[in-house]
Amino acid sequence: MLVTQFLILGALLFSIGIYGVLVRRNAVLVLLSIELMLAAVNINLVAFGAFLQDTMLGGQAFALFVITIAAAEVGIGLAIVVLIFRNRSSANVDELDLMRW
Amino acid sequence: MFDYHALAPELIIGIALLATIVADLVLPDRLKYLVGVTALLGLVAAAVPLLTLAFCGDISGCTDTGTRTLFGGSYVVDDFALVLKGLFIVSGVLSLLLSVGYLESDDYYQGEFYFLLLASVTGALIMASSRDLLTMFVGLELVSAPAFLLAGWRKGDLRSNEASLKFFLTGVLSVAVMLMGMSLVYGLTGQLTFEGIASAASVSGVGDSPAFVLGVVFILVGFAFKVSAVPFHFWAPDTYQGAPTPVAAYLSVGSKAAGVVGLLALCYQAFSTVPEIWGPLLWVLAVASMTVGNLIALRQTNIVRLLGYSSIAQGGFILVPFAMAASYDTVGLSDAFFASVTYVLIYAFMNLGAFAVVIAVAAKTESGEIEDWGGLNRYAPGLAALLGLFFFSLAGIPPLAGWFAKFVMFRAVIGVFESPWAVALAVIAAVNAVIALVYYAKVVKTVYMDAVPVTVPVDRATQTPVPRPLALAIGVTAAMVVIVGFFPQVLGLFGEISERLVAGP
Amino acid sequence: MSPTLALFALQAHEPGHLSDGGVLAEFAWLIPLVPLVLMVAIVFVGKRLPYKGWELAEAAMLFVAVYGVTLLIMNASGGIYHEGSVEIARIGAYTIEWGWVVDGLSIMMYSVVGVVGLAVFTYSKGYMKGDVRYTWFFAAFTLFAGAMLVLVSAANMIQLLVGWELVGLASYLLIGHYWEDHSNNAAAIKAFFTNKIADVGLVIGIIIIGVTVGSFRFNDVLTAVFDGDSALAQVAFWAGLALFIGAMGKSAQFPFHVWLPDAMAGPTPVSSLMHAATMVTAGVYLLGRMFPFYQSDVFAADVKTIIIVIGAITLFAMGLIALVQDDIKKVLAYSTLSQLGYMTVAMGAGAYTAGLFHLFTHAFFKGLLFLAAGSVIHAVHSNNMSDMGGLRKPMPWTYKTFLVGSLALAGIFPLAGFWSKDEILASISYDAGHGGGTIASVVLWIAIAGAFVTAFYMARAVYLTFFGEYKGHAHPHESPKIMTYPLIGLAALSIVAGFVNVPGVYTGFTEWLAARPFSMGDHHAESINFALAAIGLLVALAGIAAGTRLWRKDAATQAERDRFRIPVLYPVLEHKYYIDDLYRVALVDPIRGPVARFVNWTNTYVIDAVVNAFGGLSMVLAKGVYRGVDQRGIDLAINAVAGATGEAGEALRHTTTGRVQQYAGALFAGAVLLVLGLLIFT
Amino acid sequence: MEMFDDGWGLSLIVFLPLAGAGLILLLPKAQEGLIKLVGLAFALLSFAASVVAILRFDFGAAEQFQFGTDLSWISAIGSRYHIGIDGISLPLLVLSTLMTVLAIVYSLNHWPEPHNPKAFLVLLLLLATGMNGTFVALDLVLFFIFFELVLLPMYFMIGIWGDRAKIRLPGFRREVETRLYASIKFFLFTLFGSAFMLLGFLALYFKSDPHTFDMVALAEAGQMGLFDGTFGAWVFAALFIGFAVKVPMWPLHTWLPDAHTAAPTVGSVLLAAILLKLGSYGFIRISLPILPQQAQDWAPIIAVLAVIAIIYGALACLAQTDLKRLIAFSSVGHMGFVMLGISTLTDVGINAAVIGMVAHGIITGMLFFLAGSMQHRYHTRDMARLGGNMKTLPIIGGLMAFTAMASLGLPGLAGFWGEFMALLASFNPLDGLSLVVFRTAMVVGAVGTVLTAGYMLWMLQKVNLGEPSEEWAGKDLHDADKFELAAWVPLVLGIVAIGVYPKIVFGATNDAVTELVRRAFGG
Amino acid sequence: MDVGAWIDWTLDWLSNAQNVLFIVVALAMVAAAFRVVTSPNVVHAALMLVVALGGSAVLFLMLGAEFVAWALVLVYIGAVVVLFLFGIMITRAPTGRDPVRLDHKRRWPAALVAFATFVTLASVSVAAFEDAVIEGQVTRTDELGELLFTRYVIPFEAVSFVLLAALIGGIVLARKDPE
Repeated sequence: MLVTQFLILGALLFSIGIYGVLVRRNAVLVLLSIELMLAAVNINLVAFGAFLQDTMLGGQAFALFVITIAAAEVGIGLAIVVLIFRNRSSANVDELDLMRW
Repeated sequence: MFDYHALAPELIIGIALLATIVADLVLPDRLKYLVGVTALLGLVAAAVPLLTLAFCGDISGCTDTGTRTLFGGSYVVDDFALVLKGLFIVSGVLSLLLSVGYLESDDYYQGEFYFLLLASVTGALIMASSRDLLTMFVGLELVSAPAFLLAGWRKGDLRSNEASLKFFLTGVLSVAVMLMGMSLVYGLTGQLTFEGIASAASVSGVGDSPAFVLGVVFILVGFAFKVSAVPFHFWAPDTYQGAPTPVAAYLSVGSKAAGVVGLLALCYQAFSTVPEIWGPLLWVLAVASMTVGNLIALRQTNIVRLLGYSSIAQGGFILVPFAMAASYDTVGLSDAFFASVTYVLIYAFMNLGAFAVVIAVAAKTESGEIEDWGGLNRYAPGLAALLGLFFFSLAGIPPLAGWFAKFVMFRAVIGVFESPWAVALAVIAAVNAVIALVYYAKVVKTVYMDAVPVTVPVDRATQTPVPRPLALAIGVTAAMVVIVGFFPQVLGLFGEISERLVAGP
Repeated sequence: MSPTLALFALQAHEPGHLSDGGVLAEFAWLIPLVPLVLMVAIVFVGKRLPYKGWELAEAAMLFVAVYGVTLLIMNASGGIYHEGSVEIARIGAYTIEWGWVVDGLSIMMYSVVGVVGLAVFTYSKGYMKGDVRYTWFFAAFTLFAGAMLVLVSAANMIQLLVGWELVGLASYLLIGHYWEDHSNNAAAIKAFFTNKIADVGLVIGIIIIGVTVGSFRFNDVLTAVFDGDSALAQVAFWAGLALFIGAMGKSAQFPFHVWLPDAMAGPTPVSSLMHAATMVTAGVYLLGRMFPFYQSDVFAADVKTIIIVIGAITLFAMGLIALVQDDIKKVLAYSTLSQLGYMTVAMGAGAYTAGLFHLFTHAFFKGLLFLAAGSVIHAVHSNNMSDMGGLRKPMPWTYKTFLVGSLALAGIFPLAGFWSKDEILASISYDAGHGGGTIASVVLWIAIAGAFVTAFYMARAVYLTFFGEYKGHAHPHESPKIMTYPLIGLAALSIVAGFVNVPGVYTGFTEWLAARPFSMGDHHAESINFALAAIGLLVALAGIAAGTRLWRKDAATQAERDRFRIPVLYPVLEHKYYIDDLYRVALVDPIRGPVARFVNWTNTYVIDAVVNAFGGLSMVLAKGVYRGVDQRGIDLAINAVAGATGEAGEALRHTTTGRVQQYAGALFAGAVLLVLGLLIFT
Repeated sequence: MEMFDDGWGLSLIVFLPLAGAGLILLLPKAQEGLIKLVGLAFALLSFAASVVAILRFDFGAAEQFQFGTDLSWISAIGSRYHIGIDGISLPLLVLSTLMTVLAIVYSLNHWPEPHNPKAFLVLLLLLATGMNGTFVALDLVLFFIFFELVLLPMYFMIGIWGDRAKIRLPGFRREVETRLYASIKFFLFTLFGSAFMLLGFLALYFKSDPHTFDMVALAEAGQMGLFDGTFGAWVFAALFIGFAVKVPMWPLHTWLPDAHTAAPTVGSVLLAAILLKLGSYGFIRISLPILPQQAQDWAPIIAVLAVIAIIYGALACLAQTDLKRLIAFSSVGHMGFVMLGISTLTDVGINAAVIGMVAHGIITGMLFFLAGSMQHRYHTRDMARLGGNMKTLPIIGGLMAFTAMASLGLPGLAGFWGEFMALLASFNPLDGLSLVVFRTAMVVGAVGTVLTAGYMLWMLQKVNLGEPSEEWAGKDLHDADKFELAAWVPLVLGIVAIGVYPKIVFGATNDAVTELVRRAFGG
Repeated sequence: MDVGAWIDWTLDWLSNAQNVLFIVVALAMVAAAFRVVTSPNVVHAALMLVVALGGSAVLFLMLGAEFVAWALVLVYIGAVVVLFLFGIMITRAPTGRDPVRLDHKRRWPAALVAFATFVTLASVSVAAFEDAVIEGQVTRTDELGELLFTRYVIPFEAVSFVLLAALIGGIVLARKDPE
């Protein structure tokens, strides 16, 4: 197995995530896309960890933390989304432009 | 067996965190303010070990002087860390003082608020000491995550919700980008600790490989977001405006400072061997931030939003000393480092002061629109004067502390006056300093030289008292602004600290 | 002694042969100081004094007169030369001093200013009675005299400049004495401003000379002249010219003369003092002070040509204008211009003594004429001769004294004017033979013609004022004694003053003036040039005769008596047939007619126009600069920059669209672009 | 007294006003009498100290810095509290302390609206500290601080107590109150300049070895030729902007007329009397000694700009209808003479500049006092309405005439020496400078004196002379009161004294200037 | 390299069983990811995310990161996705096909940014590790656990705070206030 193949896969997922973040209107879907990006990062990390034979297991540890944090983010994100939905009965991020300029 | 002395501040605050939750649960409503007191005490208590660590040499029975390295160099408690931890604790305390009156003015969830604030401060403390990518990342998250929530604390207010979501999304995305960068850097160097990265990067084929460049840039983008540098600044004005003002104050100081700490540690340690990568990068960011921030601030009508843009511009000034790193010698580097640290410290005090006054005034005028503040000095001369004090200090007018920040910043740049890029940067910064004056002065002008608008309930305003904690915060910051302005030497001790750190690994 | 000076046998002879004047000379600094101090006193305490400050002014002039005359007498018995100075500053290599010089030249001026001043001040007590600003008038008047004395006593050029400008200031104050009327202010400003323009010349001249010589003291400068200082020689022409321009301003030489007629706006005593002793003589005095500088060929000798020409033009043209004036003071004013022309011509002709001698005599009779005219005006409440006539009966003393003055001015033997004018003519003719060349000889004839004109218009003035019927409205009466006594005194002086310098008989005046550490190297005739004297006298008489023929008609009813009043002309007038025709056809009509009018016209519409145009132009320019450049140009640019900055902010702030996803897009795009940028540029 | 010589004296002169300001801040606003008393007292103390300085000053060694001290201040950036005065700074320092006292005396019964003496005095004293400090500072950073310290008080003075009339800005459609426009304009211009000045200072610091902000050390280094070449050119340019804005030199002058017109009387007085001098003093004290080579390269440019300013200022004056604005533009012209003197780089020229600064300070300060008092009575500055002032207010009118005469450079009064000597100096400037440029400058400058006379006389005619317009008939316009006279008499005496006996100033400056020129230009 | 060499190289690469597995999983993941960002149905999108993450879990196993793989499965499929589904229900996000409201009109700028990012990332990665090979090895979980509590204890504690903060804060924000 080559490192590159994982990296390319990671890059692909990352970019797809970016696309999702940019085009999706529904906040929940935006969150989903973000998860994709984080997943891509994890693939990179683990692949590198394996490639480097890191005795400190830096890659894996890092990936674990990313997973945990990601979970926390989802919790926070959804909480905010719910709050907003309650206040304006819509979870579309592009309608949030009370403040600009 | 850990070095508990070195970890004491973090531990104490950790305990304080839990204490606040418990207190919040047990205390009846009328005693809720004790929660704030608990949090305050926790922060103050955390400052004690800082002192014992800093002046260990002078204390009997304290043996472990000097730098303390933990966990294989991934966590370090040195003077630099101590100074900035001190800064974070102080800004935490001040933000807390700002919050108290604000929270009691309406039924917010006080206990949780303090808890989150403390959590965020803890994250900052960790960042100050962390010397590897992983710890830095987690610390950053611990700073941000509570802040996301605090921004939305005014639940009923659509703007607050909006602020929260915008802050959250951009924040998470920037972290994702940063992580991607970290993964690449890790992959290329095989190291997470800064020392390791630095030495590995000096090997040719690694430090100069495009992948490494991309890694560095992506990481720095993550922090550039925290210091709200253009073009990663968009969240800042919206969030400041929408979030509860004390939170905005904390964001513009505490979490921005955290971002700067990250940048400092990364640039001057992890990437100390490749300044030619981040130097130009930050040159661009600094110029863009100063210029865009100032120009947009010119046209703001809402005071908090104006402060938002101003803090973007100030962030630009903070980044300026990094920009010429590639051409510095060791002395120059330490000067630059010193400049950034000094700027952050002074900025913290004057910006918090400004926000404090803004909160107090907004409570009187019941408006955040600048034009509604006309003739403030008629019915609140003291606040008007302090407003002038802080705003002109932000503008860098001697003899207020701001001048010294600007001065060391210019000093760091001119240090390499041979380079046209340095001169250009200096000139741009100078012009920006002048432009900035326009909008700072505009506010002061309104407050002192305009008539009182009819909409403002003057008589009511005169009665509204300034909450004691707020007054205390204002007093402290004002004192600092004046003292530092006349005797900047009080910040001088960071000089040798920076030398040591730059000479470091 | 350098060979370059061989041509003019200038001798820098030791001051040794001159006595140092003793204590009086040492304290000569009191002469300018006393009037100035008393002037301050008048300003502050004058109003509380019994005579409202007049007595202080009078005291000042008395002091100066006595001091000056005493010095004059001492000087007459063996020359005096003394120079003292106090350092008031050192600037780099230069020393600035306050100095006083006591030598023939300055002593002569001291006494003239003192004596004429005394007369005028005394007279003013009566003339100014009941004036709105009586005390202030005497303060300014004293300042006027004091400033002139500062100028005269100056031992260095800077002090001279000080006095020079102070005189200008005082004239401004006095001419504009009745400042409620803006036309008077205009006149005052015109005087000050015209002088100020000329002073640019003076200042530049002083700077050039001072810097080249390294000192501002007249003695050092003249010493440099006698040592043939080559550096000074190089700049001499321009320096000399510049100084002369300054002199033209004060001495009202063509074309700077325009301010003087307007200066009549001031009270008559002011005109009297100004024309006789103080202001207008300053220019001639300066030329005298710097005389050797203009004499030596290697220095500013070339300027002399310019001087003599300017003098000649002024002399003749201004005299003609006097013919067509109705305002009696204007007549006198133009006559002063013409007489100043004589002095200037003399200086240009290298006649140091002659020029200053005329200044000396002229001071008395011109002072007298103005005071007398003032007495008339005082009586008839009008300046215009068309409102006068037949006044010799009600105002006998005024009439007599005025007549004396007129004759003296016309140069009738043996009055003062005769001697001084004759000496000028003599020296011009000498100059014509010695380097002056054709120009000098032409000027000689102009001067003679000028003598005719002088007599002509004075005769006219006398007839129109004192003969014929009274055409005015007020009831004329003789002026009070306080006014007539000064007239008499000056009249006496106008008669005798000429005898102090009669070539071949008694030339005291020449020696007085010679009492300087340097010989002036001017030529003195051993005896009177009878031919010239005769011509001069005849021309003058002709002028009077012509005047009589023409203006006696205005006094037709008294035709008989007129014939007897002018016995000298009687036989001539008998042969009216051809003489009248001759006059009318050959001289008068043309002179009264087109020529005079033309000159007058040019004066009003060309030279004045130029001056006014200068003023107007600068105003236009001013508006242009201010509105155009300052407000629309620079300020607009500044504000434009400000505006543009604001607009940039306005444009930029719209990048913050409020759409979080666009923020995110910026985030990613920014990150990627930064990477690419770095990869490409490094 | 030993202490006095060891830096305490100067520190007192500089910081007594500051202490006064602090004390006043503590007093309750109601206690107006007390507040005024304290303010006056501290200003007087500071003045007294400066008088002591005169008495103890060793004029024999005027070229040396006296009463100096050199203490550690901000070692982190290598800046020290280094102060001292020589013959050049002494007259300016005394002028500054004196004007402060007079300004306060005058204010005692002329409080511009809004009243609030407390704030006004605090600002005034703060301003005094800044002005005094600038003249004693021998460390670039210290100089910079004091130089900037004057901005805030003046900004507030103009902005709060300034003229509320509306003006339409060139290039803008909307109208704005004069005071608002003028105050920010003043602030921005000066800050812009000093920002670049600071860059210049820093460049000098880093070029010098060992790094230092000390003016004396830098001057020595500069005279060694350390700062020659393009580096020096850039630095000089930076400093030039900083100082030229303050002077102000054409075409950076446009803030001046607005600021003067808008400022309250005392503000205009101090602005004209002292603040403008900070710029020209900076040239003499910093630019010339430290960058002699560049000074010689730049001298012709400065001379040309100076001459333009002279003519330009005069012409602009002739176009004014507003009395204060006219006086303001006259400052442009007069400072032009000062800069002309400096540009010659000769001892004569710089002496001329210093005495010109002092004279302009006294005279123009006086003019603004008078203009202010007239506005105080007539409530207008429109010269078209002010005719016949001599009749309505004889004393003020008389003083106005007197001061105008002094201002147009009448010999025997203070204004003369600066102009005359500047022209003299520009007739033979430092060897190597273009004679053509400078002699032309001399002639044009001389013509400028004529124009100066022109507009001053014109101003007098419009304001003082003629019959007063009937609109003042009924009003009782009381003539100068005792406070005004108390503030003015010293100035009048000064005008005469310096005019008659210029050694009062030259005696102090000459040796210092000669030494400075000798060191910098070997001249 | 010319086409022939390219084909040879590919075949050679595919001859490795792990690589075959990888390509399969990778393709599945990419496809799923595409659906996540394009599916007009929110619930489908969420489920597709499960697929994608599951794929990455498989890759982790291939790379010998057992613990991480299972942690991923537990945390995500066990918790996060459920959370998402709750979120979707609460916010009543449209479950039917309704592309208009789910996506922006302007997709192309987004696509451009995404593509640019991909190209940059991929190219620099390839340039950095041309054909560096991974010798996959199985890590023993106890090592990882020990490291977590020694070397990485600080971040570990910090993360606990993050979670706590998220928990408390989330509750405060999301709960309905008693009016």
